[in-house]
Amino acid sequence: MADSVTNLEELKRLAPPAELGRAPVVEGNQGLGWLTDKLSAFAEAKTPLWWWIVFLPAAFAATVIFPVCLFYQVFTGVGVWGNNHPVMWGLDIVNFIWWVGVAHAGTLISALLFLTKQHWRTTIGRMAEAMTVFSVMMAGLYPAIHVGRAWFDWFMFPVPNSNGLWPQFKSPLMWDVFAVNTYLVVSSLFWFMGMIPDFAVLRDRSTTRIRKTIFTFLAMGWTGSARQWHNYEKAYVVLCGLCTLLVFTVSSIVGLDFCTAQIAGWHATIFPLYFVIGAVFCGFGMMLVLLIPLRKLCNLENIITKSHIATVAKLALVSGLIIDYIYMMEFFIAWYSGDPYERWVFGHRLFGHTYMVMGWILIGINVCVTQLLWFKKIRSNLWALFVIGLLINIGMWSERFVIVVGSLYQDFLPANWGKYMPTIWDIGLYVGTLGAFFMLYLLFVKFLPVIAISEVKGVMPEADPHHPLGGATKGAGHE
Amino acid sequence: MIFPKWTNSLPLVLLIGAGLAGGGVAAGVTYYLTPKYTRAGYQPVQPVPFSHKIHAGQLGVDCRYCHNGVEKSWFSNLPGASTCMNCHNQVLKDDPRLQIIRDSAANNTPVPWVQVHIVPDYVYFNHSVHVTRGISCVACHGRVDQMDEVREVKSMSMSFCLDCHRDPAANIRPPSKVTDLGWQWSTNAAEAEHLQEVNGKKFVHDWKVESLQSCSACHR
Amino acid sequence: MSEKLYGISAEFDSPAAILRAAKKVRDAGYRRWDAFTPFPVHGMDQVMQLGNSLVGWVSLAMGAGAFASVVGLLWFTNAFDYPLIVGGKPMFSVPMTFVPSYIMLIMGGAIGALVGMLGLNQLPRLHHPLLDHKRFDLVSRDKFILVIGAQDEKFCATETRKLLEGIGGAHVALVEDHD
Amino acid sequence: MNHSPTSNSATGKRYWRSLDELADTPEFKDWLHREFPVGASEMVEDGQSRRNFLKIMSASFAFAGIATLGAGCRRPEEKLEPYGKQPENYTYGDAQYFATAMPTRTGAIPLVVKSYEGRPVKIEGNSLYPGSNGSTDRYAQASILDLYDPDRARHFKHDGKVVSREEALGFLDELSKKFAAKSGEGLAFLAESSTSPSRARLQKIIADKFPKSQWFTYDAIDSGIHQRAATQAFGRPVKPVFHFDKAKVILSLDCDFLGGEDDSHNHIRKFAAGRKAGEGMSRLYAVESLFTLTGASADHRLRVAASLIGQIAQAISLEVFGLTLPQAKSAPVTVPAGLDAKWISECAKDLAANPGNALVVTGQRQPLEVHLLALAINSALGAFGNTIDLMPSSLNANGSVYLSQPAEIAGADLKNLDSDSIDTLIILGGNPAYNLNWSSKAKSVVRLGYYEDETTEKSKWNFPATHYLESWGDAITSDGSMVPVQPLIQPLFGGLNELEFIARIAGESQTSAYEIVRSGFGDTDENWKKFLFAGYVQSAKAVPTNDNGKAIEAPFIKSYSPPSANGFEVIFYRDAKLDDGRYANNGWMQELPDPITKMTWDNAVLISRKTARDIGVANGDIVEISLNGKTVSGPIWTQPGMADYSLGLALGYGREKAGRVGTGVGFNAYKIFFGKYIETGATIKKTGETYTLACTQHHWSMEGRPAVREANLDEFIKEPTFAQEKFHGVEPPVVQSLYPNPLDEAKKTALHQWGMTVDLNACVGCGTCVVACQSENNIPIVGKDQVKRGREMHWMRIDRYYTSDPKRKNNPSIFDPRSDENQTDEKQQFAEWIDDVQAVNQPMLCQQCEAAPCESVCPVNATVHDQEGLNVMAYNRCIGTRYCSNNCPYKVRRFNYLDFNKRPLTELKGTIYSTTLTHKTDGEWDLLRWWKDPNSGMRSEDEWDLIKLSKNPDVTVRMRGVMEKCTYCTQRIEHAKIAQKAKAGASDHVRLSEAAGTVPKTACQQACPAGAITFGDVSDPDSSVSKLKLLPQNYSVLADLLTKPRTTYLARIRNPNPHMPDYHDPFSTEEYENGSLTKKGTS
Repeated sequence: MADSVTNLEELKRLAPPAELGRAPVVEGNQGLGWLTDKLSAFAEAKTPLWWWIVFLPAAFAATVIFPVCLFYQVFTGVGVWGNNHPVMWGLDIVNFIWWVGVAHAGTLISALLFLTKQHWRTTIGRMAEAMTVFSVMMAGLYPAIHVGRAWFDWFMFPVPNSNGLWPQFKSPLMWDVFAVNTYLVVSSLFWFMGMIPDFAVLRDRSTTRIRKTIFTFLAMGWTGSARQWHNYEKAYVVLCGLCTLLVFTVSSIVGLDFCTAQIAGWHATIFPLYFVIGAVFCGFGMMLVLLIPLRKLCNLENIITKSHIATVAKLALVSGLIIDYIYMMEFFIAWYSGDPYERWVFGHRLFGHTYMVMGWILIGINVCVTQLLWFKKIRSNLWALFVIGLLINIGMWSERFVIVVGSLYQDFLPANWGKYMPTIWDIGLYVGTLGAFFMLYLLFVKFLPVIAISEVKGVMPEADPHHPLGGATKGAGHE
Repeated sequence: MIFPKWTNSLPLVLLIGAGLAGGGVAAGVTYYLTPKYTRAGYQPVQPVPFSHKIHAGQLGVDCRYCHNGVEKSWFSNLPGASTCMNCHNQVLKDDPRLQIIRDSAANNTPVPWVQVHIVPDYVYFNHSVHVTRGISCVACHGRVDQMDEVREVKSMSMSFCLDCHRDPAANIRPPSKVTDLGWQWSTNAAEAEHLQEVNGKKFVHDWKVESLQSCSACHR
Repeated sequence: MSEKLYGISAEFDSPAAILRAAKKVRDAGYRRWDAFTPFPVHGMDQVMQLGNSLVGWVSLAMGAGAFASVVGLLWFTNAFDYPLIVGGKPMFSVPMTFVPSYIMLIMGGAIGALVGMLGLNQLPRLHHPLLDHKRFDLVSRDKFILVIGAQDEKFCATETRKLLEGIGGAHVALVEDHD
Repeated sequence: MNHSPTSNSATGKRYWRSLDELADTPEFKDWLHREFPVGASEMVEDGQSRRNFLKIMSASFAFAGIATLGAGCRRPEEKLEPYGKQPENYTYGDAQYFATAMPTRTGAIPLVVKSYEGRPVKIEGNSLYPGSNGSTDRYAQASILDLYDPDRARHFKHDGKVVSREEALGFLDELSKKFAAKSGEGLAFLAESSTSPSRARLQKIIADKFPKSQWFTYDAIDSGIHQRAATQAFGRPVKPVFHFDKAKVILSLDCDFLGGEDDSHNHIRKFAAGRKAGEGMSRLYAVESLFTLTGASADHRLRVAASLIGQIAQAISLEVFGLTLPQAKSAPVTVPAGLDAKWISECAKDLAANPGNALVVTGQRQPLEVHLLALAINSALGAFGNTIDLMPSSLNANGSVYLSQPAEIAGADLKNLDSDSIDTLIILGGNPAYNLNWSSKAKSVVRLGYYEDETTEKSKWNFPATHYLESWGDAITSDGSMVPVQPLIQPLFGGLNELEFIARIAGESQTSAYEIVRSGFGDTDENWKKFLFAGYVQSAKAVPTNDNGKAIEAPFIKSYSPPSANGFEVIFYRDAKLDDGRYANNGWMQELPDPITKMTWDNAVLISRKTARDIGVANGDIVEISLNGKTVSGPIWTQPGMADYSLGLALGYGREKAGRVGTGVGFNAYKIFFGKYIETGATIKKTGETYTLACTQHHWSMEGRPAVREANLDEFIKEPTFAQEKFHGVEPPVVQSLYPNPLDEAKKTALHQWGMTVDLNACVGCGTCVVACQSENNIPIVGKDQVKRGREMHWMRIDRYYTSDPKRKNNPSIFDPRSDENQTDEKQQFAEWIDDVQAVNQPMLCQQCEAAPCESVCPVNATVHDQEGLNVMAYNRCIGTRYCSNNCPYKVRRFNYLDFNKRPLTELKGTIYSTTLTHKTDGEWDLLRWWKDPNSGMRSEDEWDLIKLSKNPDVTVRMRGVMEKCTYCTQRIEHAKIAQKAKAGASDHVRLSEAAGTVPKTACQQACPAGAITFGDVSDPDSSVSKLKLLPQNYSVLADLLTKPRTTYLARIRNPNPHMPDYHDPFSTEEYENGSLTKKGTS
């Protein structure tokens, strides 16, 4: 009987010549067992120093700065922020959109690329989904606490009450409530479902009783039987489909908040698309920022290969180009419409003296820096990509600032015009959410399977029954 | 083995439990987090055991004899002790229970009645317009003429107000009968209901009674 | 504690191997058997004649349900129970309804998919006889195990064992079901 | 106005008595013992009143859930405490209205005051008063807040120690006896001018009883000069009354008759009446140095230093008289350098061409000689009897009104103030220690004052004075009829009435103010009651005594050298908000944006762009001004349209001891004020420090947008519909909405449809409406820091734009960075175009759009439309997403960023926001206080109680975190509807009709002196608002956004003289046409 081959030379011999297939998903593959060890290594290994170095400050921001800023605002009033009249929305909403944006790449990568059968996604999908879940949490927080009377948020849910009153569903904010909640629920259960088989892996590998108990519980009795896989795969496909829809829906709805409003600079049909792409672009930026260090620190270089990173960079470039096109269109339409208010607002985004800095940061990064990604040299230079990733996040943040504040501070009647300057409490809250995000993310990296173990295995040649490595006898095709 | 066999039934149990809990929370929110003015049954102890049952019910004193501002003001005033003394300087003139009233009338110290029916400050209810347009006291206060100690019988919640504002015809009656709490269109229940419907519609139409449901009707 | 026989397990080294074995087991006329693998083995569901999974339908049903109920909710709250004049817009209209109901369709569908998957797999099930099986841990690593259930009417400790050994199963062993 | 029958029978007096009765209760003694406000505590304690006290949204509902879970069903027990003796014919909860009057320096404003349970809540003008349109001025509207000012003087004090009322009154009696003995030797009085006949009589009595006593009169702001000039010119005590409504051509010589002058609300009323758009509207020439409201309303404005205006008057007089003027021969009359002689001659020609219809008015800050010259011109123009009436300034029966001592010639007398001969100085009101540089050598100073202020410290005895709403009195209006001042409430702090105070010193047997006024009035009780009920007596009205054509000897005015960088001119002017400083502790006034500068909580050194450039300063730079050896420092504010090298200093700021609101606001210009309002030869020095000023409007230019639409009269006559035709922003005709507006369905059954028009041609921008709105709607003040952050709460604001000749604007393309002078709020002060500007005013309040953008974005139905077309706002439903305000194109929604109503006064100026988490009040942790009483504020009890008293119970007091806005005074509408329905009973007469006078007035409409605001039922074709909306110049702002506003505007018509050198289209129109943005219409 043809015993399965496990030694490296044999693999090399049997592996399809490079020109026939893509670059291998995993470099230096040494078989399923080796793969399993490698992928679950970090979750089982002793916590390294660097983890603490990053975790502690993040945890501080999340558990001290964040609650302080939050409670001070809730018990004192929105007045502690920089918001004013006419700029009724400031950093609160800017950060909301920004976080929603960060979330998007995650879903896109794990869902859309799955449907398009991109094997390489299996290695980074899990990390991307985690990013999604945590940043949606942060995003969902803002609408809840930016209101004047946060304790009345429940007015926004259709709870039967003795007032006989209901929410007003014509308001895009109501749509937001639905959208953000849906996004949170769906993305987290998608994330969780993906992890079930891997929980089983960790369960079976676990040596201590406590780990075994926890992972047995989390794996929910997953045995990997053919029947389970059968339903599992189906469910997974469905979820991917729905998540892909989400990618395009959630940010569109956030976009509707603005384009259904009457303010010049908001009132544009392009916004839903604008926000979706902007979100994705921003998300890829964050992916670069997270992946590049982690692959090194978690010793996953040959799982998350440079080519994967490069591909993320390419996607960033594509979405970036679309964004640039949308910028062009916005300015063109503003000029072409002849609407004085539109013209004024867009003119002032770049020449407005008050916020032109933000405007030029936006152009400088989202338009200019993005172009660097055309070059293979850049795409293969991790340091460059890391920096670009950071820049993209800054650029997209300033874009949200320009959209929200830049459109509000000079609207229709000049007598209303004002300025906006965030206060320490605005910034504190933002720092707090950043801290919370990274704290959660690090906990995930430490204790949960950061790579979709079974998925990766599933796309290995050893997993293919018709591949020699899968144990297929010579010339054995389908019977 | 970490988890014994019985744990396999756990999920189901949890599911049911969660369902119940969720329902409970929803109910709780619905009741508590809404302005807590659904307080039917509230019956404070009054400084003077004044009985509407005796005065309004048995003696048939008209509500407006004491609450004389009700047709002019948004507020249905309480009578000054002087009003009580109009009769009680003859009747039960030295009943100890009326001591507070006599003192009040004598040296003008107010009687600390405890208010029973309260709406929040941001609600502007106006007695005069309801009473003069044929909405009886009984619609909101119940059969006060049968109560010894006044008790809140209706919820006084916003939806309670809305019920009537959405269908004034169901409660409207001839203005002459507003203080006649027991009054019916007919002794026969079925017929009374029919007449109420017919005449209610007629009044609403003839008197141009508006069914006000917008904020401005009650909130300013 | 009562000892009950759950089935007989045989271990294989590659997806192809277990696939071949599975065919033989099927041809031998067994019904209540299953293959446990670290990842979905391509072609296994055909071999086991599992047909199309119902998960899709569950998901669809819940999605559609959510969509309909949200449309209903919007109509009831904003157009029927307490209609108010808002911004000169109609009480109830497609543009206002579509977005929330559509997003809730996604929510419903997603929950349906997960619930469906768990339900059809009778998960969560924290106690499973195989979890005690000493070599079962390897399934989630790189081994492939095929188990023929004791409830199968063709099941017979000796025959079945023979069959499994015959088709190249290693470590053929009885699986017991402890409480 | 609806006088309740009760008030008819007994008028204020009965009510006043009934409060007396209440004051006999043991509680009263208790309060007195605690030295707690009598009237106030009566109402704070009386539960029944509290029911109608203030309608406050408290956070209790917020955490209802927690509270309930925490403490079971937690419900504070509300007490209902009826009067022991039911007051006769008084219905609890009904508003009562009383006629009274607010005394001013040279007259009085007849008022009707609304009160609830004996608590005055809103002041309106007395529309029954002949000629009045029921309007008031800013000060009258705001004066009610002074009544409830927690910083009022509360105690009788001797050497700073509190003494009992009895003791203090005893002292007065001794004083009287003491000086009676030596016939007033060493006794002196220092009073502000007053028109009260009763006071005049007491003054006489004093003079008779204490012949050796001295009586000084001092007003920091001297409005008596018109009277003195006329008296001098005509040789008998007369006082001019100007009829701007009858004048066709008006020349203002530095006279801000629409703003800074006394009695401005009457001037505005008459001026507006004469400016009705169309043939025969009057024309106004303004020659001035400051940019005033009058200048803003002028058709032609000449920007010139105030000290040169005399010369201009002279030049004009030459044109008017020809060369008949004696001094014309004696000395050559020159037009000041740099001025356009044609401007002056054409202006003069225009005057001369309208004999009998021309009117020349001179500012009270101008010296007497200019006034005399102006009177001469008026006389030559035949103004007397036509556009000016001369009123005898001595009165029937009640003794003459003493002329107020003119400040500049009062110097002689006022010197004696410091003489050692004075043993005891009695100060009646006023604040000499602050606004008169005075150091008394008097052995003891006895002071009757409303506040414990700068003067208090210098006085041995201090008596708390009563507010005019607390005291009996009388006064003579500017047009010479007698009005009563009657109290609506017991003196909150048991203060002393001025009349009673004087009477006691005079040793009168009858010291009750009521009796003094009553006996002074004489006549029958019947007429007395009529008098109190109507609020005036026609019979006692003075008749004008004009002798026209009387040749008045016109003085010759020597020519001054124009001010320059080495000798600045300083102009001290009456502040539009604080007057002479008396309103310094009035939060409404401090926060009211200055009508021109839009500045709050500060005064500044107003200066022209050119001057600022020459001395190298910018807005906010602190400069030191030296004049006659004294100096004062203040921040610079570049004022468009300001004369070069003139410095405008508002008096009344920089109070050192005003109270928690007013202390330390602005700088004290009195430091360099010596009684002359125009000084020359001042020098200025940069200190290098800077200071931030808080304005409510940061951007000056309208950027060529058609918010305010103007045309010249001739063009208007040619093209009446210009406002809609000429300007884009017309509602696109064929825009078919996809869905029908449900409001149209509701219209079929609704009783009314409310709407409003604002006549920009009548509005002069005085700001009275803003204060009225604040008073009516419980709008909180937020303090300077918050205004700086753009969080002022005014529901109604007046947008003031400066427009200028587009040719003077540098490159206006927005894509051109050089254009920033047109754009940024920091740079606009350097732009050359601001030198000669026109100003336009636009009252901006909720437009009640039929397709309201704010409503559709509210997630919780907190703001919706009612069936009568009101954009209503349910505060208690609002959660504060602020989306509505973002989406409001007019930005008329205001958000409670902090708990402004519960913030302690001490925090108004700070940037600290107390949070209930840490803040303590009265030594108790706020969270705890909140738990005990959800209504509790972060303010100490006595402060909080008074603030509560001042609130209007008809309007919810909003808490933090909710949006608020104008709803056309929905509370008034509902009141009227309910009253009508209650009256209708079982009938269908439920509709309010203007004909029947049942349609309510909004607060702003009622207060507006110009009658610019018209509110009413647009579904009633006969209503005045419907008619106005049919006028051709009617337009809606931002109509192209299809918001379908219910508030529309009547375009402004200017009436310039074609012969004038500076004749041209309104700048706003030119800007619009040349505006870089509006070449294309909006799509």
